[in-house]
Amino acid sequence: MGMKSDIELIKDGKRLDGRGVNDLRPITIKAGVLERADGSCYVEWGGNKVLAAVYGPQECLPKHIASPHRAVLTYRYNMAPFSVEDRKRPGPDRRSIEISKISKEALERVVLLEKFPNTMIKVFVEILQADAGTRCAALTAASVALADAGIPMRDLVTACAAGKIGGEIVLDLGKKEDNFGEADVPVAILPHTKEIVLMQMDGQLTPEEYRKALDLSIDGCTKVYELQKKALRERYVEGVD
Amino acid sequence: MGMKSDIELIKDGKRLDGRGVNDLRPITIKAGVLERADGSCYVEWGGNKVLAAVYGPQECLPKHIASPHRAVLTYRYNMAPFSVEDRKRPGPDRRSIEISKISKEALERVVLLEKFPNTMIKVFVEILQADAGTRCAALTAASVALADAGIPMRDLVTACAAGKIGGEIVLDLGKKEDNFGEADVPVAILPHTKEIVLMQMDGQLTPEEYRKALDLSIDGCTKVYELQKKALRERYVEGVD
Amino acid sequence: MGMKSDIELIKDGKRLDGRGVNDLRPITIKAGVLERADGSCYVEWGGNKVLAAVYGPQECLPKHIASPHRAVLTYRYNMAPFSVEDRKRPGPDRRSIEISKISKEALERVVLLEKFPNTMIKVFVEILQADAGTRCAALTAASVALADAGIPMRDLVTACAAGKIGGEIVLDLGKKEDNFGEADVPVAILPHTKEIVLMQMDGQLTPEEYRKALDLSIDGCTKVYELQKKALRERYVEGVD
Amino acid sequence: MAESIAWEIKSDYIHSLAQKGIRQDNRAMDEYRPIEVIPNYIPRALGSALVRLGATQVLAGVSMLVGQPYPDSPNAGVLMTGCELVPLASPTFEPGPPDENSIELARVVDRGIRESKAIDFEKLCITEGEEVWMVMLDLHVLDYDGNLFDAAELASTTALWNTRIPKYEDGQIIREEAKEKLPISEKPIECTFAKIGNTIMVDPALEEEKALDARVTFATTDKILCAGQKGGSGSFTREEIDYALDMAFKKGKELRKLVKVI
Amino acid sequence: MAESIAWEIKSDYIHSLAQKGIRQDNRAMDEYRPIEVIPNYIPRALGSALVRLGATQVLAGVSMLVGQPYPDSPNAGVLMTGCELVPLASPTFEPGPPDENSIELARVVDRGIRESKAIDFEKLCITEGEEVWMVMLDLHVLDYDGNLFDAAELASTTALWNTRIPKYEDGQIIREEAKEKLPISEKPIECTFAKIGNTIMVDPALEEEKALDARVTFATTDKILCAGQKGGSGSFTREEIDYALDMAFKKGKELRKLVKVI
Amino acid sequence: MAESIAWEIKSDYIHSLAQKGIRQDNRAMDEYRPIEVIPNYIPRALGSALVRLGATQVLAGVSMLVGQPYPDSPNAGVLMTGCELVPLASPTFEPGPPDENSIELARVVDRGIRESKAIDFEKLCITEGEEVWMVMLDLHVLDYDGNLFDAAELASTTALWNTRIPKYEDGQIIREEAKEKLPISEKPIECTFAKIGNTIMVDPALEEEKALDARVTFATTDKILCAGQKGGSGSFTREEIDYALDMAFKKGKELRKLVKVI
Repeated sequence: MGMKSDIELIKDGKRLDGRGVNDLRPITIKAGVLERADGSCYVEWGGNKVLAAVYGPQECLPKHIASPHRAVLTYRYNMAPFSVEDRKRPGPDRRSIEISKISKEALERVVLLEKFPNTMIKVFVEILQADAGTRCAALTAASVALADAGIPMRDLVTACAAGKIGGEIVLDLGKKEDNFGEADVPVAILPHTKEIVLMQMDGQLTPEEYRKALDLSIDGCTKVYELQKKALRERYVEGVD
Repeated sequence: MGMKSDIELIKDGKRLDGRGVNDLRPITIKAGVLERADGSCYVEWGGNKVLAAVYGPQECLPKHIASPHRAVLTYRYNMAPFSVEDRKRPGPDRRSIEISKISKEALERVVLLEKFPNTMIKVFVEILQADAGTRCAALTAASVALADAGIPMRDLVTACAAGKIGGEIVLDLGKKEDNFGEADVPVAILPHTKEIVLMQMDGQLTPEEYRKALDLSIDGCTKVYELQKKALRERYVEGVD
Repeated sequence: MGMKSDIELIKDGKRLDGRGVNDLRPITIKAGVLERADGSCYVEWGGNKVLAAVYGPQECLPKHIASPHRAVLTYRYNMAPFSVEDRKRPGPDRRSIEISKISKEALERVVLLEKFPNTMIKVFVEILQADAGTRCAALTAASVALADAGIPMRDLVTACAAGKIGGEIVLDLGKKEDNFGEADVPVAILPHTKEIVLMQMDGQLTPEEYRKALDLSIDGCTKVYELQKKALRERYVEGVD
Repeated sequence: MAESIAWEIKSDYIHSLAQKGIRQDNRAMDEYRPIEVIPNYIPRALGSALVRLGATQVLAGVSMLVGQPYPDSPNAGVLMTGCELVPLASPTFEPGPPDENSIELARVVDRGIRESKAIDFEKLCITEGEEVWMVMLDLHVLDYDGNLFDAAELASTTALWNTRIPKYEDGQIIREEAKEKLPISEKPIECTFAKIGNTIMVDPALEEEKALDARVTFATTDKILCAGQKGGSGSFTREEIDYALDMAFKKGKELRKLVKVI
Repeated sequence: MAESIAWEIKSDYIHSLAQKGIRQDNRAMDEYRPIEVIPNYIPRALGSALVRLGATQVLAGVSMLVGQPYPDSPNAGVLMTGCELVPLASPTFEPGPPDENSIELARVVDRGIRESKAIDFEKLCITEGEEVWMVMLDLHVLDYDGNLFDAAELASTTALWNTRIPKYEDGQIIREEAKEKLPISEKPIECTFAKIGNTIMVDPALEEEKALDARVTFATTDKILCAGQKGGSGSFTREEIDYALDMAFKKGKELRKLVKVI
Repeated sequence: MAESIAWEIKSDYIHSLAQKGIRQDNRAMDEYRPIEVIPNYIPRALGSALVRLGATQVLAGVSMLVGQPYPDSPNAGVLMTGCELVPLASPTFEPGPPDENSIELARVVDRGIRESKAIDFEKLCITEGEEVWMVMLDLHVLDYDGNLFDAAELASTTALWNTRIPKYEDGQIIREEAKEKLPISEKPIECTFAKIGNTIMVDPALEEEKALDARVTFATTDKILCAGQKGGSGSFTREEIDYALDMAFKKGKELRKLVKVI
């Protein structure tokens, strides 16, 4: 956020890539793309390429973290070294650990963990190519991978960000908009109840702008949800072929 | 020890901060200063600010280090990053690990570990501001925190250093005396029996000088012991209020 | 391999140290050189000085890696910091980990692991001075140390390398031959059956050259085997003295 | 961690109280515990502050190093925020490298300060592209009785407002001559809300944290929201977020008065 | 790891099939699974390729940094090969630092490329003794269904052949202007053979890998052998090695055709 | 570690012997085990020595690097002492980073050498404030049968006295031309005493170490005490310390004769 630049991020309601303020980038979602994982999903979202895999429910290791009341859910967000311009050193950094934590908490709201006491459900997301908005793309993919793995859920989790660039509130920031924009508000909701399960904000917004961004990101989620459903439908049809 | 300097550390029997050769720096000890710990103690000793906490006796984890004959005692000496001029990187360094080891061994002499087989007693000391003599201040605080936690002990452990500056044996070196002085002898004793439970020495001393420093540090310990008792008495009185 | 240099590594069939193409460097092997280990061996091989120790069969820790069918074998190849010109930082590097893995696999072929289910046999090798060919010297020493520990084996493992320097296939590369030569083929065999249990190759060889190098290294192993037997015989004689 | 029966019972109790609009310590839902702020608690550090929030104690300390700027902002100083949840402060804190909780804490505190644009980083440039001041902000939690976010942000803002920059001459940092103040203009404050059942309450104490369904934190300056973070396995409605946002500005104004500058 | 009964039964079955000259998927002993090579799979990376070998998927990506040369080759660029067996790809992969398997994989792939002299490292020198290009080759395994060596080498060779070098000006790497190709001349290919009982088969699938007695890999260019690696607890006869070597050259020629350059 | 019954029985036995003034190997209380010192055991290292003390074997090796001096002593070389208790040497040593025992050993050995002022660090300055020699002293324990402190100090002092400084030209270290001796003047020796019951004995063997109540080490040169370290869960009386101190000077003189310079 907030790096200085002479770039005019928005002009006559059009953004650098030609989108309007309420437009998402092109999104493709495909479920069931990996052999070994119990469930998987591939998401392309603008320049983001994200792969999610789910393993479990399975034996909880190490045992001392197991719960007799519910499954333990783990979430690992990881960036491939070549996913960003400056090579990312392998292994979790502080940003990845924070994203993993809040994404896990978002999923805990929907996965029926109490159905699988003493077990573990593991979600892994790999960012293969990073544009802006990887945490939303990752969580969106993870949620489809969980469904693909047949894990019972209250609802899907759907994520999308809104932000502020050039003084306007817009949907789904791209890379340059993220670097040079004024604020970013990634949000994840349950599409049916509109409950907010993930929310972060950084940058500078008045309370009114924040409310507008929140509303816009929830709208965005609703559109992304349709693509999630479509991917699962295609997977199901493919599955019975 | 032994850094070169033109500073005259002692002149007409007076040291840089006006102390005589046998004088301690000002010391304040307060027991029971933390909510969560089972026992705690805060010590200000010259420019040192030290906080000690005790947890236990409690379940010994990992289990394989437990003993069926006695409690396992752990000691963690840690410096806050801002406690020294050049920021200390977080996490234990080699010096901290050595200090922790010998301090633990000193306390093992007094804590009635055999009363609590299969358990663990954990001592944590944080150096919030470091002058010289932090290991002695830390061990002095730890011993009070153990008493505050109600852990049965043979005696308190009391620590104090003596050293050599400007050719003379003096009590309780300050920061500059430690940097530019000739020798340092930190010592911990049991006040009742005068048993020596911790002793280190570095620098250059003749055997006679070493003996003199040892005697002086034992004298210092006796004075510090009075302040430890006072802190525990105040804590007790406060406790029954 | 393959560093550039004006050094003529071979001239009139003689190598830098005067050896012919099929000659080993001087090798000394001594079994039973350590007090604490269950079995041990010291090997000098050219400028290599290598010490191997064996512990076990003993309780397998951590327990979850134990097998009810056979002993677990571990192998740790380690270089002392002063063993190479540029001080080696302590701890395993990637090269050491790879060497340890393939050496362990070589020994698994001969040790009668199935005789000791649920246990662990640990092999440690320290490179005290490194010339070229340390992995072969290490594995040769490890095999004698296992025999010295009385661990039942199908056969010894014997290792030796061949390589290409100055256009010719030669036995047992020395340091400069390794740095400036064209290829290196370390091999380990079971002397009785000539089975190949370790083989690596790097550099550039035609298929014919590779076959020649493989044959030559197997010949070398046969010579090294005689020295292994001699060391064990001497140890036995010494043992009954 | 094995779940403790005791915590579960306490959690049920706190939920049932919340349903009746009561907190275990009888605070109002929008009431903070008593707060004490001690600037310069570590006088030899370049900046520091201790905050006591109920029994929670957080110490923030500032060190200043000279380092290279980031390639993409060659004329700007750097802020790095670290956090150690030292095991002295709680039976649940383990020694070792920062875990997800201490990383989240450090990063949320850091964002509050950074995004408020409180620090004028360009004034921390020594030589463009080569040397800049690195503001090392270290959070040291001394006693953990809940709501570390708000205590840590308050301690950090206070520590930074009381930070002096050392003299820098011939490649040497001279800490004894640290007279210049850190260039700082805003006082970002974080306010954290717990959702327990359908009740939203500010400044959750330890037992409330253990019992909460969801948590939301907003960092504000007088008129601007500069950071937000939702946590916990539960969810918020749109209305609950609205309520917390407004309350964060209101309580922020109160807490901001506690940032004393000596 | 506790040995799984299921794997043991499957292993016995694969051994008994091998004795009859059959593989579980009815492949010939010298037959690879279907191979798909997608160059530039990560278009924003300087070089990349995805290889699908049966259900195995390996993604290789190339980053270029500027760094110091090694003291003993002051005018040569540097190749560094890393490998992450990310837990997404297999239930047996654990998060954490590289284990012996991922280290062996990275090192064998690296040797194949390095020793083939495919890359002209001297052309990667920027200023002798001071600055050289560092070719960072990262292997990211996405789906592990056996024979990572061959898939990873094929992905790496393809990624490197499609790698562009960024512009470097005034100490800045300008990735947007990456037009020059990496100087590369050979296409090293690795072929891996499993020995199961007395049968040698190429391209072991996962179940075959779990059942194998010994494994041997050869990296070849058209006429030259440039790396070899034996693995596994079993052994090879001299004749078996000979057979594998000849087959490695033969299959190598076939696989080399799949290295597409865009 | 589970306490072994065998060690407890042995410990009781050693205590009862000590009460009668006897040691298990019939040594006098002030008698060392046989000592062998082999200078230049690793001829290719710049300095090295192997010490055998009974069955204990410690190898010290010296490497020399060029590095930056500490800011507070810009014209002085640097000594760094590391220690690996490699698992080859004892069933109780674990692979992995140095534990508290190896750290204590390295630091006590280091203090003995450093505080004796044996090494003239100012002669190790190459360019003030920029480049100095770094003396890397590495202790490698090969066989652990008790009293590593004394064996390691003796090996270190001998290794350093036999250390040559490489030639340094145009930023290159030329190890082949290492003719100059390390500037060293004193021969610090450490003597370690075990207290078992009320008996003080020098040079504890392994079983005595396991049985000891307390341990004290003094590092001395001819007339000067330069380091001291008490260890163990027991305590010393003032008189016991006095006795050990005098004995450390006496035995130090004997051991010093073993420091051979080739």
